[in-house]
Amino acid sequence: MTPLGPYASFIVTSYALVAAVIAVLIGWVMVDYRRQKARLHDLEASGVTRRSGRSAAKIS
Amino acid sequence: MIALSALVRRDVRVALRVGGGALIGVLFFLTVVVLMPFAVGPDLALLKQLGPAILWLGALLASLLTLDRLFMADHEDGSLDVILMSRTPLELACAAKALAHWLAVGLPLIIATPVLGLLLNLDGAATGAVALTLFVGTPALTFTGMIGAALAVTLRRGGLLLAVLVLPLSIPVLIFGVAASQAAISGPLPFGTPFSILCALSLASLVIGPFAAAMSLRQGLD
Amino acid sequence: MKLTGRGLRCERGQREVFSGLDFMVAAGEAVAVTGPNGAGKTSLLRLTAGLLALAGGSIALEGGEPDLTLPEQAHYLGHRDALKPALSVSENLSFWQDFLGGDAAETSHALSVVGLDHVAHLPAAVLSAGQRRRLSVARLLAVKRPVWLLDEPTSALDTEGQNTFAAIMTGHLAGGGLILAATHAPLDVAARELRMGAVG
Amino acid sequence: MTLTDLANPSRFLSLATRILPWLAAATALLLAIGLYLSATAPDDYQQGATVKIMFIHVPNAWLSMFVWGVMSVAALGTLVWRHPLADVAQKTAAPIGAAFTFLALVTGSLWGRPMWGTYWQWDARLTSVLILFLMYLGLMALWRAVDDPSRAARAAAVLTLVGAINIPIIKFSVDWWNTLHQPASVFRMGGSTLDRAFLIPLLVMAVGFTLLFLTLHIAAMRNEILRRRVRTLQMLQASKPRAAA
Repeated sequence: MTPLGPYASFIVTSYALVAAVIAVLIGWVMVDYRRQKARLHDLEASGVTRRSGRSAAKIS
Repeated sequence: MIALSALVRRDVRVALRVGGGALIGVLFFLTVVVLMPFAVGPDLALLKQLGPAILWLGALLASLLTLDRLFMADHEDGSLDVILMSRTPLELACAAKALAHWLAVGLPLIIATPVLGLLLNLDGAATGAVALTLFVGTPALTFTGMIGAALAVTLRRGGLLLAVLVLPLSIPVLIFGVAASQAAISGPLPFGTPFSILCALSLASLVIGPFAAAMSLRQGLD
Repeated sequence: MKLTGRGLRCERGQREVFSGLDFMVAAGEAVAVTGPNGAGKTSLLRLTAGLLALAGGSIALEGGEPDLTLPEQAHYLGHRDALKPALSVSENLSFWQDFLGGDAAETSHALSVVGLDHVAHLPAAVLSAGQRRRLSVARLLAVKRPVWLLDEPTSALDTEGQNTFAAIMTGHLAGGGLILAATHAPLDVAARELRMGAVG
Repeated sequence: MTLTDLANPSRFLSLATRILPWLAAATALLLAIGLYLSATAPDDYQQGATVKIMFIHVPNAWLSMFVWGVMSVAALGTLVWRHPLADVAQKTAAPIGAAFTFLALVTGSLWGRPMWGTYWQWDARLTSVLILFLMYLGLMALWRAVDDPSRAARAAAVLTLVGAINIPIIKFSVDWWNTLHQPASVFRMGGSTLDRAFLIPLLVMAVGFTLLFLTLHIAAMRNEILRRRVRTLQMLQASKPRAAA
């Protein structure tokens, strides 16, 4: 690792920002997945199915 | 009190959920500000000088042009009838609706101001001054614009007619808002004078706006 | 409690819709306003609800709360459902109930009476026209008002919905409420008829 | 596996679930190598260590255009074949593309700060990216404004394609506007002048970020398909009077 020189803070900030935004994206995708799964599960538990004899949980 | 807070909460919720009504205001603000340098050139010194004026114009257009559906939407789905018949005075209901609109549209504009200040090469103090004057001035814009929004229901027309009616009414706010921000940045006037006039304008519109809007809505019954 | 209108005159856009109209509704009574299109049924209801300005005559409610106006003691159920599609079914109802000053405990009861309790958490956007109508009927149950002004209340309702609504109206009348309803179809409760003709 | 198999949403779901872990692992590996290479890369003789910002700025700027390309292809899928999966691909790419464009803007301004003395210059490249960012936001607003997904998809597809045609025109106009005024540009990266010592880490990072986008996109598409399924079921539940009560 070479020393970062007088502008180290800019370099670190930009890498940190990119990491943060990507972390938010990953978090959003994962949380969203869990939420949709939970909703599907709830709906199926209350007896609604998309097509007869085929549950959405089986598909994914 | 419960009635008014329920109305504020409903309107904010609808604004944030449907079509990003609130976020489109910010996006419009951003677009107007970004357009300016293409017209005047990318000279940072010039942009710095024009900055407060550009930000104020952008915020003014963004908060007034998003207003035209304020009462129209409630009129179209019949909610306005129920609001008119309720035990809550119509003036207060109008004020609550305007407050909700300011929370959903005006406040995000103020939050976006620092980012846009960066684009226009404003330093921290100048951005702060513009944000502060917007914080005090945008309620005045919303509450005067509300009169136009109520007239839109009476006239059954919205859009540009509303802008033509309301924009002249907002000129005093624009004058003292920009004057106060300029005073904070470069002088020579003291910041306090135009700023206190701006505060006075805001307070006056908080009173006049709801009464005028309620009067207009009652006249527009049908 | 008695709702009376005397010598009512209504004008819409400089055209006289009706004049010299008298009506009376007593507590526990339903009056069905009938007549051809354009006779002014909706106008009469909106005049009573204070949503139109009277061109002549007077409407009064005797025996109600003395410091409240007639519109403040009335429910108006118009063609438009006063619902926000972006809000859920229960959010829509509890907003009106907070805004109009109803009892918070009534919300879920009102929803189950109109048969919408299983969709309470869904956005109102997914409701059918009949279900939207049921939801606005729930508003009448969630907030107590003695006077009900109903404009074509059963349009868009299926048979089962109409039966439910008839039961709701019967309950309201039994509790001493009064109903003024504009309708083409016969109301499913005992009602006096107020016939409005184009000839006046 | 043929294209028609892929186009079936249920098939897509099972395929996505199978390949997502592998794709995520490949992304992580490439990004780790890329980060190591850019950390050990030498300083530029002019810009010093700030050249390291290039290794994340350029991939993000590349993605900001690549994602619009992906959306344009999906838009064709929507308009020509009217396929729902193309709608889903279009819709989910927009926020991810907007995020990468935002990162390109922010890293660009952080890179320029030491040279310019301000965080923002109306530099030709950065300004074009800013306009692209506005277009992404507009597209997202359009998706939110229309309730019916398939109608929104057609409107968004038209806007995406118009945007794709317009981007070069905008780029040309902004360049022309900018040469009238000539602020100093730090973004000099003509392919041949770039040293091999920079090129290899840059390429690795660019491929890593592209894989990252693909991973996120496929995962987001899976979520969107599930979301639509939930909506359909909700409608079904609403239309069944009291059956479930």
